[in-house]
Amino acid sequence: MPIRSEPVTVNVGPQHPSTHGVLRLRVTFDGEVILDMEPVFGYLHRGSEKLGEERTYTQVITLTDRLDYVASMTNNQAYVLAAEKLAGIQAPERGMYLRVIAAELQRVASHLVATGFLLNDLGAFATPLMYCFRERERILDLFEMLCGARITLSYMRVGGVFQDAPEDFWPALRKFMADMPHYLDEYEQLLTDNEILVTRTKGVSILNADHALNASVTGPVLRASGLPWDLRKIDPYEIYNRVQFDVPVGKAGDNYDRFKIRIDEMRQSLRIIEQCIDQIGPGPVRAIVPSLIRPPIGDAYGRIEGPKGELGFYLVSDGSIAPYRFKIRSPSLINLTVLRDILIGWKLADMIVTLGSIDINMGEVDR
Amino acid sequence: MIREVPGEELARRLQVACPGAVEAWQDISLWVKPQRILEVCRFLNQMPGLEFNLLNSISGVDYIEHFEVVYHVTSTINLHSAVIKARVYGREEPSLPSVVSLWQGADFQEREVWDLMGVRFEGHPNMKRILLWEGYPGFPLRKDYLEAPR
Amino acid sequence: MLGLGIVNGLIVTMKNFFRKPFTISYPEQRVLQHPRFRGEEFTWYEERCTACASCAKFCPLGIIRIVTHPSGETPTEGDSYAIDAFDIDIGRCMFCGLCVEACPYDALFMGSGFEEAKPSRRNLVITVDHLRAADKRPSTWFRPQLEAQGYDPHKGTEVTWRDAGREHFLYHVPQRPEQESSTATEEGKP
Amino acid sequence: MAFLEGHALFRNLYCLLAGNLDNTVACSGRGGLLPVGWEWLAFAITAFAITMVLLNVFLVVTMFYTYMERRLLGRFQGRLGPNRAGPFGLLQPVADAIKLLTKESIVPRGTDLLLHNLPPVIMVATVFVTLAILPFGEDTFVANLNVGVLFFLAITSVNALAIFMAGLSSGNRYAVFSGMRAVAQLISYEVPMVLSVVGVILLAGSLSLVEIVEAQRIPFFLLQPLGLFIFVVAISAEMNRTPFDQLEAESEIVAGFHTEYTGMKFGLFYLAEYAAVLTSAAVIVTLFLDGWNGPWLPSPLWFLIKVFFLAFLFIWVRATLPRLRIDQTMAFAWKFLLPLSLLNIFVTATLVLLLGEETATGVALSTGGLWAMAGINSVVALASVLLFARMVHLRTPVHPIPSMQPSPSEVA
Repeated sequence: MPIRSEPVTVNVGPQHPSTHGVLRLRVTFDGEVILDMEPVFGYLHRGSEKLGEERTYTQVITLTDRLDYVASMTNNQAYVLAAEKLAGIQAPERGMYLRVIAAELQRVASHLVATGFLLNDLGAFATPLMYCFRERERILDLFEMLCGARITLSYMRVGGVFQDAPEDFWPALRKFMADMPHYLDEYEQLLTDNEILVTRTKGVSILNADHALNASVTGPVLRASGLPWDLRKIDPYEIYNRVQFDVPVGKAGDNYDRFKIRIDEMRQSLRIIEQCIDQIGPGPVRAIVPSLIRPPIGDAYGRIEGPKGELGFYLVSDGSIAPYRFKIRSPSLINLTVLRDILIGWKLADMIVTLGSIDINMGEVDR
Repeated sequence: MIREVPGEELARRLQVACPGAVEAWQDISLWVKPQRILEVCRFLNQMPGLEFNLLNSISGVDYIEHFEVVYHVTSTINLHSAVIKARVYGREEPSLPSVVSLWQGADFQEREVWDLMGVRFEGHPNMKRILLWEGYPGFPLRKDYLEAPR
Repeated sequence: MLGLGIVNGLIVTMKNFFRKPFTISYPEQRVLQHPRFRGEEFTWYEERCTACASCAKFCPLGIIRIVTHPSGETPTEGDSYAIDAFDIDIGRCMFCGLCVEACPYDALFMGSGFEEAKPSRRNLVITVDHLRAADKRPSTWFRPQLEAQGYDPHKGTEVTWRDAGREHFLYHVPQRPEQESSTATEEGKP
Repeated sequence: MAFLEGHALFRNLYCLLAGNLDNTVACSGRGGLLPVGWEWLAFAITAFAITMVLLNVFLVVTMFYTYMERRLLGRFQGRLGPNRAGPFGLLQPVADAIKLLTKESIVPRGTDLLLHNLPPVIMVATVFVTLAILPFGEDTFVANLNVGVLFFLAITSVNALAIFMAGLSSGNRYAVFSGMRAVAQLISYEVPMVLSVVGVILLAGSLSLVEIVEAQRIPFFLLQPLGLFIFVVAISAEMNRTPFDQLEAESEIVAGFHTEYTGMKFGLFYLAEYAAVLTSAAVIVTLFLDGWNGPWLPSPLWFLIKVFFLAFLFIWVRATLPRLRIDQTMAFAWKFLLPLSLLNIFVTATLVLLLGEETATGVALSTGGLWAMAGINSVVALASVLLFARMVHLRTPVHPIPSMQPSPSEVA
């Protein structure tokens, strides 16, 4: 006589150690195997899009800081590019270089957080997380030199960055650039060949490229599936066409590839920063922009390759000082579209790891 | 470099495939009739030479007299992008066909537009609110939504 | 699958075991912030302030409240408005610094401290008296004239309104390298 | 020092009280403090005193160990670890204990109180009972049980029951997950654990822990490298240490079976968890690392040093490794450890037969024979582990999705 079993529904989250915030997953288990899953959002919804409609174009920058709060710099960059596209403003060259340096530093920081928390989800008792945070702290120190804050940066302005980097920023950045490759080697020594990690992640939750593209998945998750779709390369904004870098791609699109691709991207980001340091010249960092920008009536969709995927801002202007519509295309939310499809049939432990490998940020998911 | 396909070019091609679907075009934007959005999108998605296989974003904008649903689509094969817009009239039950059957990525985005803007997508398999809870009064991103109900 | 990866990992953790910890024991040891650090405790120079309320307008949250009355008989001759209230509710402040950026007379500076815990939310409102009495240790954020002096609020002394200097108007406009010499601190003094 | 050195704790105290008139215990002294006929009182007092001393010393050592683990984990992670309470944070365990004792004990609604309250007690009791048979030093033990190894194995397997009870009685689905995992994992790992000890028993010719230590002319970790490996892995699974901490996998099932336990009930789980590390390390020391033997230093000190060395290794591993998935954990036990432990028994038994010499009491090995065996066993251990690591794949294919509907036969 077969054992009679009943599926059981568990609410994983919104208070759970590894849902990366307040995500709630309504999961139906058969034993430990996932039969069905539905993400439930909204626990961190702050109405950023509505708030943005009541703020001037400069004030909105402070809102973008709080979307993906581990990657404020890239949020700023995406918004500022969209606003510049809308208003027809061209940032000066040095400003663009500074933006790229800051954004790439932020990408490294964001990927460090992603890697650390992925390993935490895998059950490594916070050790890789602490190592990753150690390096992230140094990046935050650099941000503090640049703009006086560590998390909510508000560094960029429409038409450049608000202020040039201080004198002591450059030696500190060079020192960081000299140290970081060794730390990356150390992570690789600690993690990439670890049998337990490989066993846990290889071949788990496979996402193929066609499916990923169809579900609008972008960023490292899409590239891990084997499609070299990187807006920095394909649609170079700012000065990305002047720097050399590779787009790392994965093969299988499993959790291991999604983990590995972030480490490879960190190396590429360091390469970009190095070239930027060599190329950056003197000059102004901010175009002459009135403090209250009134873009012409129209709309613009600005997008960048954020650490988590294509981060876009769709701005509609009615000619006033505030955007008429301030829409955020958040990669974290849209990447979660495939979560159900790649999880069904896997186990509870895989669910946590897959969620970690997609690397979401609830501030951006719920906005 | 991703080329932004002018609306005029798309309109010319759509004239043949889906006659009467195009309302207007300007620069890179193309306005189509909301009821025929699925047909237009299927054409854009599957027509060789266009092949818009990546749906970047779906946005809803409230222009008070009508809602505008904006589709940003990109082709990773031909490296071009387009902006498709659909004007939906009526404030009570504005609706237009869903494109989830073409792009799975429309799933959460359409739900978000419904949740915050109140534009319903017909044919969506799971048309529930996404960020707010079921039964939340009003649609916050509409321009006539001024204050959260207590 | 030979266990070598695990051994490698063990070596890495052992290497880190003998490294200096990167955390610090906070109250005894302190991280020194960069002079640009956007801290709490706004530094405000009443002598500079004209009560134009630019800061209040630029604040994204609208948490600066300014109440004024005409002070002297001859406001046209440079006499500023007198300030009745200048409240900054730092309980809601997010320290974006847009008020500092907006100030046309360099009267408002970000502070440099960060230990402003108060027993009640009501005490978190910085009033005009508090601003007058507070230490004048401004952050150099968005104040290139202070940076040019090499001022560090964590080491240096307090700065009076005369020493704080004025940011040159041309600082942010494209001709900055040519204008660099003219942004010297002496010139900035009113 | 003479109290601990060279005399059994129990005997010494008993002789002090009762004298040598009783034949059950051989005493060197003459008269005792108590009159003749009161030996039962002497026995009771002695037993009570010994138990109290042992428990309290052990508790203090465990408290120190919790401090040490947190501090060392901090250092492994580039942190400082607890350093606020007392000098160097040494009073942190005391502070934790006070905090846990003063917390409210919350019981989930609708639980069976007995089932809910019993597991912490069982967990702690099983760990403390193990102390009875451990030889802490030369001639320093509470009881020289002639089936000591069996006793230890039997007692540790009670844990599974306690954890299952805790998981089911909590009424929390994470706890149920943990309870089911506990049953699967703890019972699975018991098998290789028992089998890996067989090699030691073959060599020592006894089940008594004291006699096993005395039989170690060469430390058994040289003679039984494979057995040691299996035993360490299996026992770390038994006490839920990484990489086998499935039962309280924090990132997956929150806190596992003790999700719903608060206050001192949680404190008892916590205590049992850390005490289990120490007793397990002590058993490993006794079985494989030559027990209390060592040059220069007094024997209990040697024992303590070895135990803490092993504890350090456990902490090191915990600081480094991620966790396996539950099915991989099970596969590791059945596919990897079980064949290896059977191989170990086979090789050891063969070698004992081939190299051993007939004596009056049975088969024994000469020192030369032991060294030969150590060499052969090391080679066998290395080769077999590498071979198995090549052959065994823990990765499992994607699970087929079972249908949500019960089959018609079940409905009927």
